[in-house]
Amino acid sequence: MDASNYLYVSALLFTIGAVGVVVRRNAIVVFMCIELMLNAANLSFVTFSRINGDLDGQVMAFFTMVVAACEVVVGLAIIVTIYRSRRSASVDDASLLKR
Amino acid sequence: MKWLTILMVLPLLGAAMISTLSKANEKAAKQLALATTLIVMAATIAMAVGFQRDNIDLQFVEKYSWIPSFGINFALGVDAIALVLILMSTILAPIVILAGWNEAHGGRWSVKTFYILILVLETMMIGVFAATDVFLFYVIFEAMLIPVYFLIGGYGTGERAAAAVKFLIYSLVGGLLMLASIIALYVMSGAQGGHTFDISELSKLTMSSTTQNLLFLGFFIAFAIKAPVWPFHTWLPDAAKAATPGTSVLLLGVLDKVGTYGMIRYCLTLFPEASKTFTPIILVLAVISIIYGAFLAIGAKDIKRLIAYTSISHFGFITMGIFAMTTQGHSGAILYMFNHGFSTAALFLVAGWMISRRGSSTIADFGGLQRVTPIMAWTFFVAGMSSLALPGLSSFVSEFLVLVGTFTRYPVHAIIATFGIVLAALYILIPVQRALHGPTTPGNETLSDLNLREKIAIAPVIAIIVVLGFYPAPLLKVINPAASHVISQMGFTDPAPTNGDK
Amino acid sequence: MTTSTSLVYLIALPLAGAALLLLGGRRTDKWGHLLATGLSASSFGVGAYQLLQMLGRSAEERPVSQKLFEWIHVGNFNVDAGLLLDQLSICFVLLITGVGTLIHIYSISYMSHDPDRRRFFAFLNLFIAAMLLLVLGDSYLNLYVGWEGVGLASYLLIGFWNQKPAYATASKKAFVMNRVGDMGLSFAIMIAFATMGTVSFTGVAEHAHHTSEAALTGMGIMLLVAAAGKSAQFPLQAWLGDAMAGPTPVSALIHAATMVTAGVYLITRSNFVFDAAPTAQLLVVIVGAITLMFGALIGTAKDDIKKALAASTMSQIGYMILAAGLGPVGYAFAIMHLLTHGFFKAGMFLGAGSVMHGMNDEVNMRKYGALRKFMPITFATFGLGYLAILGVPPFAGFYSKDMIIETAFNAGGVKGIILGCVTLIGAGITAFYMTRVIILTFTGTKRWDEDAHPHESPWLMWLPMAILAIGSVTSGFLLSRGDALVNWLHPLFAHHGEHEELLKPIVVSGLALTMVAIGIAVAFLKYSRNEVAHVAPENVSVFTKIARQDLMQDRFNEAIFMRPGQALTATLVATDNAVIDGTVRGIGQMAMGSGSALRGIQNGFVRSYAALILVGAVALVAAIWVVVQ
Amino acid sequence: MTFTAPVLSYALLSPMLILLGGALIGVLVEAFVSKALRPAVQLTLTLGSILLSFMQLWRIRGEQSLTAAMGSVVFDGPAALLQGSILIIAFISVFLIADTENFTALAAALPGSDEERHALQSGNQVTEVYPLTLFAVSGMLLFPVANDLITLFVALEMLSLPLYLMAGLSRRRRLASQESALKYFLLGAFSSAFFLFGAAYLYGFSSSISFSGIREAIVGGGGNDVLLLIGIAFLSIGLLFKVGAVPFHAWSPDVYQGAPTPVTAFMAAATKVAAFGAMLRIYYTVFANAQWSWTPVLSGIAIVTMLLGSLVAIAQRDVKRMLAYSSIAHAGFLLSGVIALNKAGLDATIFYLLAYGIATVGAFAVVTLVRDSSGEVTDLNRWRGLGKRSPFAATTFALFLLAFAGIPMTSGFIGKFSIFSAAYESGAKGVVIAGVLSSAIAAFFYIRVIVLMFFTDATEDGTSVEIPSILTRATVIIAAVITVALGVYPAPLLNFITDLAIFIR
Repeated sequence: MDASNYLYVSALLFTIGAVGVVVRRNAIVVFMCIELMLNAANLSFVTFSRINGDLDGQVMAFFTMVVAACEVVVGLAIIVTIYRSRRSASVDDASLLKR
Repeated sequence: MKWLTILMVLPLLGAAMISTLSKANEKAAKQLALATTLIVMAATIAMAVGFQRDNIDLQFVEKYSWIPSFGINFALGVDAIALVLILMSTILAPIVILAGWNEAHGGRWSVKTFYILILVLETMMIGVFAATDVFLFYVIFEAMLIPVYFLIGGYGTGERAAAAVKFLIYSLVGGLLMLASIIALYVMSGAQGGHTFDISELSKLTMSSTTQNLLFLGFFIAFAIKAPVWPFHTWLPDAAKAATPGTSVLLLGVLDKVGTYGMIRYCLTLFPEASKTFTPIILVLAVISIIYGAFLAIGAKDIKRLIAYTSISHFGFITMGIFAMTTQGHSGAILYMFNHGFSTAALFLVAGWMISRRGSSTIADFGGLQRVTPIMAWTFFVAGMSSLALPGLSSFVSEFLVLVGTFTRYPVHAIIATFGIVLAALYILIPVQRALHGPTTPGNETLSDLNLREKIAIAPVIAIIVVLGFYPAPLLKVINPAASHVISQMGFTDPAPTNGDK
Repeated sequence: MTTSTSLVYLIALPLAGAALLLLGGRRTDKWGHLLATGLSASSFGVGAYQLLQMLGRSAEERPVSQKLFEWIHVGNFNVDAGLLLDQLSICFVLLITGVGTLIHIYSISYMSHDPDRRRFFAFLNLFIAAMLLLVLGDSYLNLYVGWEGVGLASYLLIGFWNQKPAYATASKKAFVMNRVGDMGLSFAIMIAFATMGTVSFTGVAEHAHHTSEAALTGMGIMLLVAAAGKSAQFPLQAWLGDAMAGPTPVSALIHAATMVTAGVYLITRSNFVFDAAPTAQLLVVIVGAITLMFGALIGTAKDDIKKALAASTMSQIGYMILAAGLGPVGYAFAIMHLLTHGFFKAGMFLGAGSVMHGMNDEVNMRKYGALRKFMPITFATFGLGYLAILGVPPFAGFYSKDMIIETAFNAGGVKGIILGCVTLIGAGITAFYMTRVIILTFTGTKRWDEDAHPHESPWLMWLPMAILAIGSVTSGFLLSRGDALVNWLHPLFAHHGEHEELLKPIVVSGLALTMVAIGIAVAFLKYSRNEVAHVAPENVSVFTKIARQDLMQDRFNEAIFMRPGQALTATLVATDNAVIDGTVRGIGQMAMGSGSALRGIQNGFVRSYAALILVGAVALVAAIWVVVQ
Repeated sequence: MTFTAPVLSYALLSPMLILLGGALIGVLVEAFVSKALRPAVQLTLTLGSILLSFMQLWRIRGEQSLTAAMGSVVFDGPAALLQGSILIIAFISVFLIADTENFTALAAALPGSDEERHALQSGNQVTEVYPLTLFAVSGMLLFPVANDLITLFVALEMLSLPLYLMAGLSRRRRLASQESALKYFLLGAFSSAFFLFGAAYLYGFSSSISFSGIREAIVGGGGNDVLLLIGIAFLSIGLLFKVGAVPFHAWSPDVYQGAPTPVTAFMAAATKVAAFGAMLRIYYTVFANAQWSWTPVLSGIAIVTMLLGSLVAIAQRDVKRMLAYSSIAHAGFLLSGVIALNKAGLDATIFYLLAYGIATVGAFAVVTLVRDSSGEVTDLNRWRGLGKRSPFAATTFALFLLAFAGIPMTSGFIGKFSIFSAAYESGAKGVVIAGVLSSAIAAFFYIRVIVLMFFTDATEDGTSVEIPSILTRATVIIAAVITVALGVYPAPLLNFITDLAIFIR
């Protein structure tokens, strides 16, 4: 089976994620979409690693997961604080700063 | 002896000493400033004595490496043109301080700040004319704006903030255009054997005519704004109206000269071809400035604005003389720069005294001053006469040289410009009639005449105006070699008598 | 050419006087006027001395020159402050200093009550110095200095009582219209330099013959413009009438005897230009002819005695200009009339001053009358001047004016006849209006205001008048005896072949006298027989009305120059603010506007920021794609 | 199978390791030291470790052209300079951070809750900001020396994550502060996703994650250009986001305004240095040979960035937002240095980064000084007449503004000149012209602020300027002195940079 199909999948996932970030309101969901994009990137890493026949890509993928995990920690921390002080997780409510 | 550096350092020393004074001690600040400027003047004259007339090379040359990685040097040196202008600036400085003894009061900041700014400005006025390194010139050209900006905005009257901003923005825009050209020159010099900012080196650069034209414009517009040449002039009346008389004198008398000086020193030397290309357009602008400035002066209701507009007209003459490309025109223009410094100084200082006494700068508020304050009135009259270039006063020599020099190559321009002398009669005599003649208008009966300090301040100016009117030879002897050198460098020779092509 | 070291004193003495009195201030009030008079007199002394010296030398040795100092040397433009005293300028030197001194003396008494008498004398000295520089300068540029110098002095003296707004305006008007003339002079100088490379009289004289006629015509016309400005010739004549605002001695010295004749000097001095430029010369004649009629006509309608005299001055100078325009034959006569006119017109003006002095400065002749009895000396001197200007033999005018009329007729062809007739008619009209002046002022019944107590003026005033009167009796005879003046000036001008005489001199004199007689007769019929109205009657011919308004000259100038000028100024002021400054402000507004518009992007919604990034990403890829393709 | 232990050459990593060490200790201090001592200890610890790492950096600056950690980190001249700049900026920023007045006593507490009030009254001030700063700094140090995609990505996150948190720590206007944190975080993460995706495609193109490998692949050609171009594009997005270039700038005004001013100062200055450092390395070495593809696009972005930044800044009424937009404009200027792609450009950019960074810290430091009872006053209209009430604040702020405007005698002018001339030399005339033009526009609003401070009189609700803490004052003075010094006599630094700044490939 041609490996490049995985690339198409990853591109698709990435796009879905990107669009999701733009269209969804709930901060958590937005964040999930970003995670989706990261994993799309991971998928293409792995695919390329397969195509190129070396392991660097997979190593990279592992690192990405770790970093993503850290991001989750920080991200959730922020989102939770906002939620507590605003009683809402909608990113649109947080628009004091503008112009 | 490092004359030029000394000249530049002295005012700074003075400023430093003043800054140590207490705010309350205003008198000391004034006296210190006056003393400093007097010393500088003496030093300048001493230097000028040692100047070799017939040597067309730069003299008193100094050169210190400043930013080697860009090939920038702190390089100074003067030719006749620069020398004359430095002389003018340093003579005007003490006069301005003495004349405007009390004009720092009523400013936003302390008196001592005012004099610190003035002295810093003097250093820059000397440096801008003495710089022989384009980068150094640009740095001073721009940095100079800041003290003036604060002098106008901090100590001026009326719409001072707005005027200051207008002045600064105009100048900065011009400066940035010049910066673009300078960058281009710098890069080209790098491509053609070593980054440098030395004028003489840069003048050797080879560049396509298109490039040369563009770079020329970059410089010229900057200078045309400074000078100011129509249509880049609208900042001047506002600035002159808002600024204190002393500041206005330095602004119109010295700073604006940087524009016309730059045209000679940079536009002509660096871009001879482009200068030739643009000469027709520039001459037209110059003629427009002459006539236009005169008409607006006639229409002016405010005495300071009026003087500003007359200057626009005079700068038209200077620009015309520069680009007429004849020795007469050129020498005339340079002499004109010097003379204009003093005739404008006279006008502005006396006007300043009138205004400070009357508390208004509207011409209509004066009237019959000749009866109330004869000395002040007659001083103003003499200043006015020199501004309309009455023979026997200094401006006549320069103005006539410019006209005759232009006529030999561009008769039409000269003829149109000559109509300016009729308009000049109007724009001087109208305020003279309104302010000095006629019955004394209510509120003026008690005005006081000039006091001793003011007399002492104005006397040398009038003296210079009269003496140079009858005996300009000493200055011309200095100027001529430089002028004809520029002309010949441009590859021009004075048109020979045509005998009407018979 | 002989050189001298003493010429400079001619100018230096009065100049020193002016400087001293102006800078000295009130301290010099007590003796200032005496000093000024003394200096002007001593200047006359120097002049007389120079004349004696000159007489002692042969014709070609007579011109004297003195180089004072290097003035303007730039490239091939070289002008020194140099003086030239030749047969022509000596005439002027003596006229200026002589009449000048007399008028100084007169003014001592005339101005004795004026607080600013010292300043007045300072200005008089300044004028003398400037006028001498005008006639002594050895190049057009030096002349130019004197030329504007006298303009300045005239401005200061016309406006001497400038607390009266009208007077201030008059002085301004005079200066500005003179500046128009000066402009012509500077054009002439530029042309001279551009074509001949020199501006000195001798230099131009040398080059003139191998310079194109076109250039010379241009220069000539410009010189004519200058002359018109200074000498109140058509079309720049309008200022002279108003110039009477000045104190009467000023009118006598500056606006009758000396300054206004500078135009004649300029044209005669530039004979080498005009002789080589027929067109310009013709224009000179035309201007002269027009002005002489113009002035004469105005003179007939003026009730203000000074204005009447001023009009007559205008017309008399018209004669001189016309004569100068006739070329070599005319120059000498122009000068002769200039000198005689200097005497009698100055005399009459001083007379007028004396009358005003007696009548509390009343100038309206309709309020005079029968003054003969009360101021006999004034009447006598004035009368002699009257006879002189009419050209009654053997008075001065007879010699000078008849010569001009005669030469005019002999100019040849139609031109000659027209000019001859014009000059003749002019003579007639002159007779009319001068007689009118005499009748209204000295004869008839009293029409004074109550408070008028006419009395004869003190000797300080009538002495100069008397001396001038003598001059106006004798000068003509002396100057023309054995063609004295003609021969004296002869070396300066091109030699000219004898014209065929159209009319014998005697015939011309006959015609002239007839015209004069008619003029006198008409005047008598009109004014002596019937009572003169106290105020100018309104039921007069349109012609008179127009004449009273100086033939509409002011209206013309206002309509053609002043109003359009003011309109233009207003427009430019508006444009400067609206268009030029507006553009600048507009650019500022634009930046502001676009700035606030772009702020809109920053709407605060994180999702739209993300969208922006997304769009940017796509755009970036697209851009790179485009670039690569 | 033999297993060789990796050579790390710790010497070269030591600057970063020291900071990380400091950070970890800081965390422990936060946990165990009594709240009375905590601030002092944290401050000394932070400053100490920064100082130490700087000294270490100075020691090793000579040992150029060495790679560490199996070539995943490269240490060359530019690296030394950039890390040095970052450390200097960080050092003076910490002075500002030390003014705890700006930070919430208890980030976890609800805004306005009793909990918070109590924490405040009992002086129970948490100081986690110090270790966070140190983490961020170490990330910034790593960013420009990273030599493969992994390190680059890790460094990116290492410097970003602490900043996300720090942005939310403001004591006053906490909602805004938290909001800015959220925005910064979401958008940051979003952009790093693009970054990562780009990295993946570069890997796909070159079958290598090391810069040298990618570069060789580009030089060698023959790869699939589509992958390369997408890679370049997406990787660039990540970097451009960090420097705040249009259209990836939207976050910066909001975050600059919302974050505590000391943090704003720190990230505005230091992040730019780090990000541009990384950009320089990547574009000058890795992508150098693909320049035909990206220079035009980057030029376009540079131009838009300059103009938009300057234009919008005119319309701002809040000091911090105005500075934010001005920093956007400056990002544009700096980009023209990247585009130049020549030695002059490299030197110029490095000089500019340091000069601009220091001026920025100084400017924000002044902002922290201008306060009233309810904390900082950032509304420009209330800055009227500041010159009267606080000459020190007004004068220094004016100086920094003039430096931003590029007026001669200030570091800003030298920077502008050198960077524009470099760009011109590379033939990017359009960029230079746009730069000059936007400088003119920019001058307009800088001057407007100066007028506000000096030439207009204060409104009745005059802003009171609190006596600044010694440290803040020190920051301002140091920044001012350096700004002037670099403007008047920049030769030494320029020479130093010129000698040192050579990338090893």
